[in-house]
Amino acid sequence: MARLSMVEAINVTLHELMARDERIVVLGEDVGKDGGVFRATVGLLDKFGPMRVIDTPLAESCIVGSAIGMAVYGMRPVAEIQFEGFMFKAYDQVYSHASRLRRRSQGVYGVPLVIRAPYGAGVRALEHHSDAPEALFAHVPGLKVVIPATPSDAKGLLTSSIEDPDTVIFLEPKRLYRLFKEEVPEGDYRVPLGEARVVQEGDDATIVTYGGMVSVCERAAQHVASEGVSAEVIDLRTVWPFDIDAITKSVTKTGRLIICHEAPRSLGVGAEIAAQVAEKCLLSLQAPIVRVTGNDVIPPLSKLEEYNYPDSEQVVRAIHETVQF
Amino acid sequence: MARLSMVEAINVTLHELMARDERIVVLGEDVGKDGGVFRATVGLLDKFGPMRVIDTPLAESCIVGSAIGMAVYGMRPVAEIQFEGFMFKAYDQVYSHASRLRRRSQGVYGVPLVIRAPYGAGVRALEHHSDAPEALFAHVPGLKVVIPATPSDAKGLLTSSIEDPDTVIFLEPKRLYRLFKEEVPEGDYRVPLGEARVVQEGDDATIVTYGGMVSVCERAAQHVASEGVSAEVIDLRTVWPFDIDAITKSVTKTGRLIICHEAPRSLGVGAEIAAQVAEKCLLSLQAPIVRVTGNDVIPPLSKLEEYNYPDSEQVVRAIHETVQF
Amino acid sequence: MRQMTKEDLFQVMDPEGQADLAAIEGISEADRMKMYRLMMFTRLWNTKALSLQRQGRLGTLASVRGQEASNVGMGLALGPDDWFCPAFREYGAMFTRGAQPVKLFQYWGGDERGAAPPENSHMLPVCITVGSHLCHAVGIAMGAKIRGDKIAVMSSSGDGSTSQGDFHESLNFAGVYKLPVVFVIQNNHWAISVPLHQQTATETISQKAAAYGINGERVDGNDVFAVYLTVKRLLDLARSEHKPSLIEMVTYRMDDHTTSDDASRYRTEEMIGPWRAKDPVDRLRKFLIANHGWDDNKEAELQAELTAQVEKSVQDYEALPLPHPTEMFDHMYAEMPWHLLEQKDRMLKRLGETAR
Amino acid sequence: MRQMTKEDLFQVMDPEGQADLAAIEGISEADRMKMYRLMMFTRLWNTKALSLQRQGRLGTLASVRGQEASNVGMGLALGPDDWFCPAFREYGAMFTRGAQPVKLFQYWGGDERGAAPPENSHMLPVCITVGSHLCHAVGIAMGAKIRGDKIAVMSSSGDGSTSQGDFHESLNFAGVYKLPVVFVIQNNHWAISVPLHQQTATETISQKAAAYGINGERVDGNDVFAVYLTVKRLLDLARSEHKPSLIEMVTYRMDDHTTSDDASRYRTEEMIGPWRAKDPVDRLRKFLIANHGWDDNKEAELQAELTAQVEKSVQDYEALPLPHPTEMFDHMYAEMPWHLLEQKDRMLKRLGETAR
Ligand SMILES: Cc1ncc(C[n+]2csc(CCOP(=O)(O)OP(=O)(O)O)c2C)c(N)n1
Ligand SMILES: Cc1ncc(C[n+]2csc(CCOP(=O)(O)OP(=O)(O)O)c2C)c(N)n1
Ligand SMILES: [Mg+2]
Ligand SMILES: [Mg+2]
Repeated sequence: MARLSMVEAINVTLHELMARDERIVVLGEDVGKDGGVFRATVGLLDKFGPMRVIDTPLAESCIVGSAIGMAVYGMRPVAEIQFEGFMFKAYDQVYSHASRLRRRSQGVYGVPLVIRAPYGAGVRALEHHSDAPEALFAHVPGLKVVIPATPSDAKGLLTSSIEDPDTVIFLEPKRLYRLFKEEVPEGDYRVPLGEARVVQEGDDATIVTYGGMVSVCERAAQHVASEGVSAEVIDLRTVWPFDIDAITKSVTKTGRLIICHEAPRSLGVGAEIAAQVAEKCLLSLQAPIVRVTGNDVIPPLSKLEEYNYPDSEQVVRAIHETVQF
Repeated sequence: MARLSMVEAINVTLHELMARDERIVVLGEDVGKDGGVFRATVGLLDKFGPMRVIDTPLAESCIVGSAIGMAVYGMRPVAEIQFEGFMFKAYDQVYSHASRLRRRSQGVYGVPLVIRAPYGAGVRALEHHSDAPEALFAHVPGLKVVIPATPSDAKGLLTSSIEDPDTVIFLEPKRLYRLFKEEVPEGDYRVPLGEARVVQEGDDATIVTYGGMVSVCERAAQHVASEGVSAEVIDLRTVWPFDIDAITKSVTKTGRLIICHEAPRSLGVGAEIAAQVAEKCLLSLQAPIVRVTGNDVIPPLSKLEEYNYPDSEQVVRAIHETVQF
Repeated sequence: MRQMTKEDLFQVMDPEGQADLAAIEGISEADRMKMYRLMMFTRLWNTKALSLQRQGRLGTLASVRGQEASNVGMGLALGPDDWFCPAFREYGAMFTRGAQPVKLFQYWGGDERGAAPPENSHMLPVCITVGSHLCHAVGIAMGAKIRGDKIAVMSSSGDGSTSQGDFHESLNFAGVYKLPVVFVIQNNHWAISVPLHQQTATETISQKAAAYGINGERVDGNDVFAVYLTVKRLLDLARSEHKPSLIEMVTYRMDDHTTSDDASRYRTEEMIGPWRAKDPVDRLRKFLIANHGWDDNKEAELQAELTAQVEKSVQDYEALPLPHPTEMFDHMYAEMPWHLLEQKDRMLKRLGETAR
Repeated sequence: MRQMTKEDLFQVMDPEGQADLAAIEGISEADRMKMYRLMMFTRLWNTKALSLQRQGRLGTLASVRGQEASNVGMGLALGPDDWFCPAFREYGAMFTRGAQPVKLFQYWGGDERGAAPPENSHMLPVCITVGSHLCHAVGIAMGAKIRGDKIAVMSSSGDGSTSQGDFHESLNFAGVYKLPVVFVIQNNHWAISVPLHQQTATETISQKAAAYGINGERVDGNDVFAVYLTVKRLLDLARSEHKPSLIEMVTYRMDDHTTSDDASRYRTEEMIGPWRAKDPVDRLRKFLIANHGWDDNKEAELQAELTAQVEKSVQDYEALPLPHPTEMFDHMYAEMPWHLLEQKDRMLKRLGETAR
């Protein structure tokens, strides 16, 4: 095993998968010669050549649209959108085609496509470079949305996403790209889609989170542990369709639910989690469901960036609130 | 007062508003000579000429993008997207600009833009002609989303939307376009944005709904009334930001909540309503929150269309479920 | 490079059916008959479909009348391994790729199961969001080039589609990567009520190729031979030299946009008139009469045979069992996730059925 | 119509500063000095900004070095009532419209309040999503035409933007409606690591105008006179005859794409070399020396004056109070709705403050 950062893990995974599956093709702006603005695709062009590592013109709709065509043709395209904020130029291709061609063709064609994009705030970036739009994909019937929180998960989830027969929106929290390294399994390694990870077990409250907020929630859980409060932290990993059993099992046990994501609060993934719990285990609930989330604003530039997304203190406060309710 | 269908009410409203406000411009595919595929803009070209009633090339992104420019320039553009399923070609313009230019310019420019689109299922239409994508706009910070349920509301809400200083996504349920007529107030008539309408008062359960589902829920409420169950029906009218007070007030009174929309269930507007209630009035809840919604599928073509969206029977069943819980 | 003008129009057979025989030498008599047969079948199927729609037995649908030559000509020009990406008004081309008439009725009748492309047809299903499938054609061509497969890809879309961003991005990709792709534009002069000159300020559509460094050609779309020869030549060029093309088929939409439309609101009989004389089916018939001994008897026989085929497909269509309501959950994913299983289950309960 | 080739390049002043004096007759000495002053100011501000960024005192930012002539020339060509829609690398043009250096520091330093366009500048804020603001330019031009206002609108964007669907849709609208709009393309030969020939298969960008029935021109973007004269002429044409244009400014991005980029990964010194000799600021200086008695003393004086201005703006920038965290809720809507009030309130609680 090697100690890798998340972006290194992604790079290694692409190298390994492309070496063993000829159908895999990487395309996007600056993914070739430049190796990607975050270096996620570095070295691929040299290794696999310009037929499989494709620098594209500046046109997101056709990056995704042509990847759909390749997928239909039997390739396994991995399209990179340079920043999540530019995915909307390709939104029609995702909404109208990637998610629909399997059904529209009655299963004759599938769209085994992965759309990777750096995701979220935390790197003091420009406008459109700090968004968290996962809900806008999760709401679209036919899509899957994955957001890893660790380098190992990045490898295991990316592998499963590329092998998945359907379109996966794979969002990579920028703030985690280089935040820490960990031992990442070498060679074949899969984390199945749809399975959450219990980051930390606990009995008094459930915290459901994902992506860049996992470590924030972990820290909060550690903090309250010192006060004798035992919080269970669940990392969804697959944001949609999420692991409903993991959620309901935990909430049934703890009776309290805190949801944490950096995306805008209203109609976010947290809303669906809350709705599911309010439907499936209302009677277990001993306190109102609390969401700790980003605000319904344009993610602020660097000067205010940190004020918009949740920090451990807020999560701690939310735990207190529900536990003391 | 004249008896008008919803599409007639919209047409009359556009006529009246354009006559009294020179800044209003209508643009879109086939809105001029043809009068719109649903006849919503019929007569406008003859009355106001091609400078204010603009048949556009087949290019949704530039329809919305140019409308943004006009709005910045001081006009009051009303852009029509021919069907809701084609709004995604313009999604980037909505997400990245219409919703953001006010803040990006620090209030120097606003985008007083209305994007009208026929919305939802129920007219036995083709693919992309029966979608219900309101959640994909409601989740975007900076937007407002309005869906009328009656001809009078269509007039009052469209007037308020056009006069609103910010961008409003105005979705018109196709199934209601010609379903019924009613007396519509003549001349100046406004329904304020953000205010729900209590369609029917009741004490035993709250049904929150909007658009084409309002009459479905009304019928259900009438049905259970005969069984001695009194259901309160709330029509949101402004789907986002919705009238939170109307919802919490009613749920606090009834203790039971049913949410009904035709849009896909997961991460829909219903999820946010449920989350708000689970946060703000959990203790009032005497039963799990029930959502009666469309499925997370591509809206089926005519042969199965009616099976996808909620009908009164399902709503009745949901009322029974919650009341008997 | 000179810019195309309206005067550039490749034609080998005039409206009277008089053809440049040398030019069409490579098209065998059998192929000419096949063209006629398919064009006639398309017209008869289309006529029937319109009448079923009026009777409420089919849903909204776009008539292809007037565009049979550009449809059939381009379809027949494709090789068996080539790919085809249609828009929504391409029944004629779809028939050349083995589309089943009954399936088309099924689809336009409101049952998705009819959309399944035939096995090995290398054909995408209908695309309704105008212009967006051009990107898919580009992607298929990229796949073919990457794999070294000697195939070409053809898309078809309308004059209206040339205004879409996806048209532009697709042609640009094709130029940059030198892809084996041919973009056929059915210039039928209308996008619903919008006439061509309000769609673009250019004189021709083919001249737009100049913006992408690709080949642009302009063809009489009502001359099936000109269509076939041009498309075949450019598909060959795509296949063998990876040279992409944009082909403008100059034709006309003879009917309303769809059955939901009333074209009299925006176009006059005078506008259509000149095009009646250019009818593609009549034109080919005149040619066959003059050159291949076609006559009224043969015509009657063919029409009877094809009409019977169409009628049979109507019967088959109407005998199809309705889809089960839970069919809407099929093929949403390769494997159905929990939330759809839950929703399917709820649907079954609503129907009073138990899990299937 | 003949198609543009690489040989078409409008230039009135060569890299040695030798100019066609007749051609620039209409540009007064004062205007020439103004150009130099603004170009020099842009260069100094830009250099300072890059160094502040390296010191962590500014965020990511895109250098405009090498493009000062195309920036200042086009900016000065605008009339006071004309509108300007910039991308993100247009500091020079923005200065001509009254942009405050301190505000630009503030914005690129991570404080949105710096993005507010100056009063009556008729300038949109920076647009980062490549190509999308061309639609806004179109809309402003539509508004002006509808109202009968005699103004023109100019957008500026990079060679990379020409691949975007919005570029296409915008130019098509401009052609169809005959709008008073000029689309300026800063062809600096790179879109991050992607060189022009991988962006498009056309020889020039200006030839793309042919796809829209509009006017296309190709200008030496490092020749401020050529830039100014062409843009002015075409803005006049837009204003007076509603004729839209696409102008390709042939220039070069001398620095990394942004401060986050390392161009050595994809381009060599040999590629940049030839462009050093074409430097737009040096070129104009040589011209002024030869024609207007410019000398080292005057140069030193000007540099000292402008450097002091830049330094002052740095001081002002760094003295600016930090935005209050709740500033992020401002201007989301004209009137703050309940959910934002609630979130703002939560933020205040988090900060230990009470409602403001
Ligand atoms: C993106 C999109 N916008 C709008 C529509 C509605 N619509 C259906 S067909 C059509 C006109 C298409 O014109 P053209 O491309 O010329 O094809 P034709 O109908 O003439 O075959 C329109 C506007 C659509 N299907 N897709
Ligand atoms: C829609 C979109 N996609 C991607 C990006 C990321 N990005 C920023 S600048 C740039 C290259 C722009 O090239 P060009 O248009 O030539 O302008 P230049 O940077 O050369 O001034 C890219 C890809 C973006 N800002 N917007
Ligand atoms: Mg057409
Ligand atoms: Mg560039």
